[in-house]
Amino acid sequence: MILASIFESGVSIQFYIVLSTILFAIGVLGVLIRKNAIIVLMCVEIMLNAVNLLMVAFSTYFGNGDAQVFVFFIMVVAAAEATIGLSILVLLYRNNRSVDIGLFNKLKG
Amino acid sequence: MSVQQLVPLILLFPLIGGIINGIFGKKLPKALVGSLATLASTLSFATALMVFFQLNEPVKIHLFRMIDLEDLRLSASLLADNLSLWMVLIITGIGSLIHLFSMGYMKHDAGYSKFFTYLNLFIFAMLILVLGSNYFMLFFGWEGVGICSYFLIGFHYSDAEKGMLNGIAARKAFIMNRIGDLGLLIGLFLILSQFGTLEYQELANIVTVDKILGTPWMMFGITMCLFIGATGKSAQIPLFTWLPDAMAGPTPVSALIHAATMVTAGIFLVVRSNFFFEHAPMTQEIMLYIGLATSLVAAFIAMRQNDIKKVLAYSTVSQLGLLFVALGMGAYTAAIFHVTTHAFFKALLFLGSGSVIHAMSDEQDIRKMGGLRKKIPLTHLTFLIGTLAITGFPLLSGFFSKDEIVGHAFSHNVVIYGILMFSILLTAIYMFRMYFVVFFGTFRGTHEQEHHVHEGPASMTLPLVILAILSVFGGLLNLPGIWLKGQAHWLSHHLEHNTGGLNLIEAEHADNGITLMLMIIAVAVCLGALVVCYLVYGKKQNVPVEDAELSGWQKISANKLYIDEIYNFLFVRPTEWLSVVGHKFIEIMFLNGIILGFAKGIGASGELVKKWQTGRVNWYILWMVGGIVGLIVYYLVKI
Amino acid sequence: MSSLEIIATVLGGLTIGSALMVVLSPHPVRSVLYLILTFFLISGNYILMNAQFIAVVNIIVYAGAIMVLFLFVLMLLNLSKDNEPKSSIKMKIAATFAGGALLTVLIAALKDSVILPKTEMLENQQGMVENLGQLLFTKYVLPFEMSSILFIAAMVGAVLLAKREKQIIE
Amino acid sequence: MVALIVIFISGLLSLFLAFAKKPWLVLLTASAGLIAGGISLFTQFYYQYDFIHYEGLKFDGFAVAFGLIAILFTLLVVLTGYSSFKDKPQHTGDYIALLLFSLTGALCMLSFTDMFMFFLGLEILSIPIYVMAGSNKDDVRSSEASLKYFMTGAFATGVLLFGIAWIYGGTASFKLDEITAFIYNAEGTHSSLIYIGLLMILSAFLFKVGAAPFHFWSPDVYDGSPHIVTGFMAAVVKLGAFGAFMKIFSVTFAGLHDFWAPALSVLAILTMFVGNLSALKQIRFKRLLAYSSITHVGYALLTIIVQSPDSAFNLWAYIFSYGFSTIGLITVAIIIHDEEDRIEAFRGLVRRNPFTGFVAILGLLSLAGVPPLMGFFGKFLVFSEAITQYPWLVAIAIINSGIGIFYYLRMVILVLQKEDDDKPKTPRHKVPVLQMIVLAICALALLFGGNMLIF
Amino acid sequence: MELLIIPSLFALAALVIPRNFMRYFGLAGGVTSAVVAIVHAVYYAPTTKYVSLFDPNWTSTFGLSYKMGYDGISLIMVVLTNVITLLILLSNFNKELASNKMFTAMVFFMQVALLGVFTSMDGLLFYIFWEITLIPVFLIALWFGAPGRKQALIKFFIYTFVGSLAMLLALMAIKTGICGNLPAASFAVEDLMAVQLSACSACWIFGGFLFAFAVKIPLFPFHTWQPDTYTNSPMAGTMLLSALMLKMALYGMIRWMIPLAPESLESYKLPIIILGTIGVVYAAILAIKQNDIKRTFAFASISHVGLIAAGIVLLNVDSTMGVFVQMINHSLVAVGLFLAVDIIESRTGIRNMSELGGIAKQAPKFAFWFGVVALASISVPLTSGFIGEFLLVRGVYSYNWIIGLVIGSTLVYGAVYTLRAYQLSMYGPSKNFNFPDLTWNEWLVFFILMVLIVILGVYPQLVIDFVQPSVTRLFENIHSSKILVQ
Repeated sequence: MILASIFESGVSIQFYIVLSTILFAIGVLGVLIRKNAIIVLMCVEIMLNAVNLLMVAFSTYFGNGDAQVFVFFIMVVAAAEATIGLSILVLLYRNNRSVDIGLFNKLKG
Repeated sequence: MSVQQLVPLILLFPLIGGIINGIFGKKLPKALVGSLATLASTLSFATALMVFFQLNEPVKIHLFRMIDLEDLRLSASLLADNLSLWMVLIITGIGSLIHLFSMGYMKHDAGYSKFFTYLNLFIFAMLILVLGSNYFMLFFGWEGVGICSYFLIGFHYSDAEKGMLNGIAARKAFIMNRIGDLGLLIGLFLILSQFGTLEYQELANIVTVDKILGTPWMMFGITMCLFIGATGKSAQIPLFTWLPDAMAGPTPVSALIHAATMVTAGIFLVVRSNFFFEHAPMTQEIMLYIGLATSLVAAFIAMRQNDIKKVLAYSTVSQLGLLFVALGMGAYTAAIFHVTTHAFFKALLFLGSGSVIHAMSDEQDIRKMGGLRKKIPLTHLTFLIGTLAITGFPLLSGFFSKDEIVGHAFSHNVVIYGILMFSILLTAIYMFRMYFVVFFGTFRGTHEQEHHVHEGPASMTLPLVILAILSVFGGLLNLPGIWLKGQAHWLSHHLEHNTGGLNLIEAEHADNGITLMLMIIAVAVCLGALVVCYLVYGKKQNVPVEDAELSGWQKISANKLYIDEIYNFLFVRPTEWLSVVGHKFIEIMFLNGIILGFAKGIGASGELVKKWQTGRVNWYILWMVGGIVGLIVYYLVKI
Repeated sequence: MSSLEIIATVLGGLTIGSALMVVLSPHPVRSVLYLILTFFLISGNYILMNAQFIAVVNIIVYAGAIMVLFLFVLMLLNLSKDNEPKSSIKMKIAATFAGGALLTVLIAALKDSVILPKTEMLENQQGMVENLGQLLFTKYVLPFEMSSILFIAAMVGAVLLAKREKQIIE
Repeated sequence: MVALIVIFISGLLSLFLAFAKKPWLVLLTASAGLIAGGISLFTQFYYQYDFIHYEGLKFDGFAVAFGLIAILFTLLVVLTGYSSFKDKPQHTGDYIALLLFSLTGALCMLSFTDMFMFFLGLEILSIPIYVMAGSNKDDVRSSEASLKYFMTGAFATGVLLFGIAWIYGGTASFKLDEITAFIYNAEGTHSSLIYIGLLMILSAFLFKVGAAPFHFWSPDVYDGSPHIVTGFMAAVVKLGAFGAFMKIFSVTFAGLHDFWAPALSVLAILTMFVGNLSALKQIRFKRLLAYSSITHVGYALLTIIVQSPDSAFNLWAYIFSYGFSTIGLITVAIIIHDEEDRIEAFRGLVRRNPFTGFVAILGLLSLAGVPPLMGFFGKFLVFSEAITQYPWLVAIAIINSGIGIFYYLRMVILVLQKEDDDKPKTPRHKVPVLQMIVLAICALALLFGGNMLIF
Repeated sequence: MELLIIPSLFALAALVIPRNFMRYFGLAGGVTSAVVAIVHAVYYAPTTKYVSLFDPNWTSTFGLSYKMGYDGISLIMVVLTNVITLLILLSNFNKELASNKMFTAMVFFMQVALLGVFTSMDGLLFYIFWEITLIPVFLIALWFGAPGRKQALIKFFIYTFVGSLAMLLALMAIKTGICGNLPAASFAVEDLMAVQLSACSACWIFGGFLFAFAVKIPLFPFHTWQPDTYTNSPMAGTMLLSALMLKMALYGMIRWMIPLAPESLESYKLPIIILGTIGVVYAAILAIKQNDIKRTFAFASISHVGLIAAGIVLLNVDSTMGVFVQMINHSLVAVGLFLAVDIIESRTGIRNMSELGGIAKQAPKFAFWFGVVALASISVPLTSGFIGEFLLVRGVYSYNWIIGLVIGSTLVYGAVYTLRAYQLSMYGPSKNFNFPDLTWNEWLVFFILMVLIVILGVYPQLVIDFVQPSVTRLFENIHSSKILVQ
């Protein structure tokens, strides 16, 4: 409509591949490095968004809407996961007064 | 009844006697038990006599096939020929007398029935040994007598003081015999691999008629192995130390097994295998020298022994050595002759010593005896006859039989003859020494013993008398050629013929002149020893001193040349050491250690891996990332 | 370099920076805010790629619903303080190394990947609501229905977990 | 498809029936639903009405075979768990409903034909389990298990999606048959996108089945979760994950077998060793079971590594045998009802409750692979298929069987032993009828199922 | 099929029979199955090729053919198993144990498994039964064993289990044909034999079997589980282990290992014989200074079986006959010796030889029978032990005379330790413990043993005629079905 296609104008698909890879890596880094469970969840969301970005990029590139539907489902799942995740955190917080994942190491060995 | 039927009967009687006594002996009255056993043995003897007179040619009796395989056919069969029957007669004859003697001697023993069971079984085993028609049967009997001997040596196993020692003596006897048996067994394997059969007759045919021989080395190996077997059973160097220890058994046992019969099994084996030995001159030489050495060593040791039975035991070893000298020279009939006379007088001596011991209330130390001449005259007389016979007193049986061997030795090699004579001299000295110490002088035992000294019952004296008569006249069996020309060498001729196709190849007899000369020397030696001993022990009544006070050669003699100690040091201790060390280090530490080490290693790595599971979720994710990175690296490497 | 390229590059750079800030910002609330910013920037990217529907949904669902939920929980649990326990230095190094390694190997693997040729369809209308709606309710109606199971499960689960347990009835 | 709907609806019904405060009603509904689902699945298979093909789902023989045992295991888990659900009557419906929802996810995982249903199925399978793992709300361990499972699970989801995205980028399709065709057609000249996507998906699967080094969640989660959930995870979730794993790797990515098989072999070996070695010194039962399950994952991976027409059956047989052992053991653990879930609590079981002890021994020996129990045949099928292509891999697996016997045997001895005299005697455990039935079914299956497997 | 069904029924019935009748029930079961086996043996014509017990004539998709049956080789083992089981039950008759339902059931269970091992004509079936045997014997040892048994039993179980896994691997390898020309049609023995193996893979397969069997026999370096297990097991367990379980391995060598991979027999022959020889000498030497009488006999067992194992790999009919005679003899002797040990232990509470002694005086009957068994153990002529050792030593001797000489030393060493153990416990003055003489059932066991030992010792042809045709046929099959690579 406004833009025929971004890939017609010189931006290569590689750009988005790299971009989403970097985003994914940042998400992973966040998951690894943060100890606040909520932030960790947020970093997982970043990972999912990286995937979404990639999907959409491919979708546009291939001119195929399936991937965008997939992204839609990813969002659905992400919402469900976030709900569950947050309720687990609430549960944990109720017991522990903290959501520091470093504290949850009763189970080991 | 034909020979075919009679020969198995010879075997059957003692077996049945043994079985009946073994099962019901405890419940039967003692007299019945004893008589039954004696009867079994006597019946056997009678049957053997019947066979003896009927036998014209070797008879082989097939009983049943035992092992029937592709290249191994062994059957239980018997061979009755002059040689085996002669041995049977000795065994059952002497055996019957000893049975009779035991009825009196063992009267007060708790294991009366057991004793007779063993005796009968021994007779049975011994008969299998001599009657078997092949080496396999021989081996059966060979080991069977070993077992009976084992049980009889350790007969008084529950004795408070000596029970364990008796057991150890028995074990030693058995194990030493086993070593010999192993040699024999290997010999059997060699024969099998070379000739494919173990039947005497077939082997003899192959060797003497068909002249199919193995290589000299093979023949040497075969005969050497057989000889090793013989050294075990017949107590030759190096396997002789068990025999003196075996005196731990009751005296009749010593008489029967360790003097008259079992120990001559080795001689019998060599005589039976003469066709092999004839083709193995090297073995014969070895046999000769070993016999010579044994004879000398045993005689030397006997010089300073003070246990009445030990002296006799060493004398037996010495005489057996003599026999091997004879065999080494190929004088087979001479050897059998001496075996016969030796059986007479050695059985007599042992039974006599049994009578003495019986009279002395189980005292065996000659230093604690003395002056028994008057107290037990019959025993004294018979013992004297036995002593004279063994020392080669003129015209007694030992005189002739020894003389034949000596004669062969003289014609074989003068040096050997000299050494042999020296050994005979030693024999005469220690026998007379013992005789005088026991029967002359004053009584040195306790008062109680003195009170008890008495002659045994008739069942004990009768065998003594019979054996004494045999010892005196036994020489008649094989008189040298200078007397009674027609009847001379009866036994030799008897044995040379009709021995299952394996006629004995006998060395030449010395001519009469030399025989006479040798006889004179022998008589001189015997009488000289008699006189010296009489002077030292009879007249002056010297009593042997305690072992501790001895010195020089006497000490060595009293300590049996330290051979037991040497064996202990060389074989027993290292084995025990190996056993202990092997268990501790190889078994527990090494082999078990490896297994446990494995288990421990796995356990430890388990602990290690467990540490990986830190319980921290971001570490888990880190490892997952690591896994992903690893996989992608794998991709980068692979593509 | 066309203007679109410049826009795309700038947007991409901003996205990365914002995402990095989410990770690196010590304050949880600030992380959330940066995340919302990230979502907006990503939506910008979607628009650039002519995926308007996704862009809008992204803002509504993510930035609108999910992030508010996050923020809400954050506030509810009173975690807004700058009291997040710090990771151990070992963990930080390991994490950085791991993240860096992941990025490196991914880039190494993907840098010269062969991409299928793009379609010649110039009028790219894929991202339009209409088209996606078509797809969603025809081709992908089964997954669409299945997601209801997912939501029911999530709903039940959330209630089950987060509900404060009453004293046991009778 | 009918089965899926029936099960979902029975889940919904039990959710609502829970308001009636009559737990048995819930149980009845759920069981009826499961049985009806199973029957419909089977009839569909039996009458072959066309293997009804829906957009995204396809109930072929594979799906039906795996689906049936998934339903069976769920039924057993529900039956065995009923007594503990009853303790919290207000939640009985929730628990059972969640299990049933999860089962629908598993069925999706077994029958998907495109990535949409795969992904959704995976999430439907997982999300109820995240919740169920934490369902014991008073227990910190349970919550912790839930958190760990959720965290790692969410991460793995991200990885999986990333992988799917790459695959999409490489093949421009979400449909499995199209992807398969693409890979076969363009043999040898694949873009790295496909490889990376494959590896990402592989990682996600390895996570889901619990293979090293993606296994770390599983001991903790098994350990912390309530027994029922552990049983369900071990039997049904693993089954779903393996089913999907096999569908994707043995069919879709079969063309790239040479690429991923070596990597997977190495990881399988690692998995076996890690599972076995860690299990050696455990003192808690479910943890032990978790490590043992990791090891078994290692063995089961062989079926995926080996490409043969029998692989699917072997995998099925393996999971079949494994599931019965696990459910049997979990039931025993529930009966013992030790607060801390110590292995020590098994001591002398066979003297207190002979039958329960007997089933425990059967389960343990079956896991160890002692003939003639079913576990042996499962293993035997797997190994003897694998030996034709990867003898060394089988050799290592066999070594691991040897190591494994250490801890199974330790437990068997514990079950058989007398209790310590100085400690107070544990009273005889009460065994509810339902659990007795489950135990009996497991015992029968373990004893005689093996012959059936190799029929 | 009644061979297997009858003991199975007894095993199941034992679980429900009341305690009071248990011992009579056990005895009845033992007698019944022994009689059944003997009837089978009587009706078996040695020249019969093969008697099928169970053959559905159908192979499962997986290759399990379910074939069961026997020829002379198997049948002799079956008879042995049933007779020994009867003796075990009989010797436990006067013990508290005999009225324990689990004990009785487990003994029958073990019997079934053993019969299965001996009559399986299918490799997989063989393996399955082989492994099943572990369970009852393990349970018997665990429940009724000595206090410190746990470690030893774990070692035993794991060791033998791991060993068997190697066999499983080998079986799978042959069946799937990865190392042969073709996969076998089934696990049936003739199908497996038909697979032509390459030299290298034959080597591996042989090795796999060998490891399993070597652990079970046990051959020299793999024996460390054995003394501990024997000493910690109850009498019945020890008897089952030594008299029967060990025979499975020897049987397995004859029936499975050599026929399936004869190609590599040549390369394994010498190592096995050497290991056997080392075992003979090593165990004998270790036995000499053991203080625990049971442990002494455990080592004695290792020593004896080393010779048997060496005899098996010689692969000629003569020594194989020796193997059979000696296997039977070893079973009989093991039952006798361990019964004697148990009589001593249960009456005095002591196994330490230095504390024992003087029993012969108190219990002359026992002393006599123990003596008989000890003599058979040291292979005195007229006992089966002699025939066995004669044939075996001869076989080894004709293979290599040096090894024959060394292995023959077992005659000497055997005498040393057996007589030592016998004398230390029996001889000497009575110690201060009360030692009642044999009960009737113990007496009966010894009596039966002696009868069998003497019959075999005097007329071994009984066994030889029974087994030889089958062995000859087996060897012919080996030679005809395989191209022996020298």
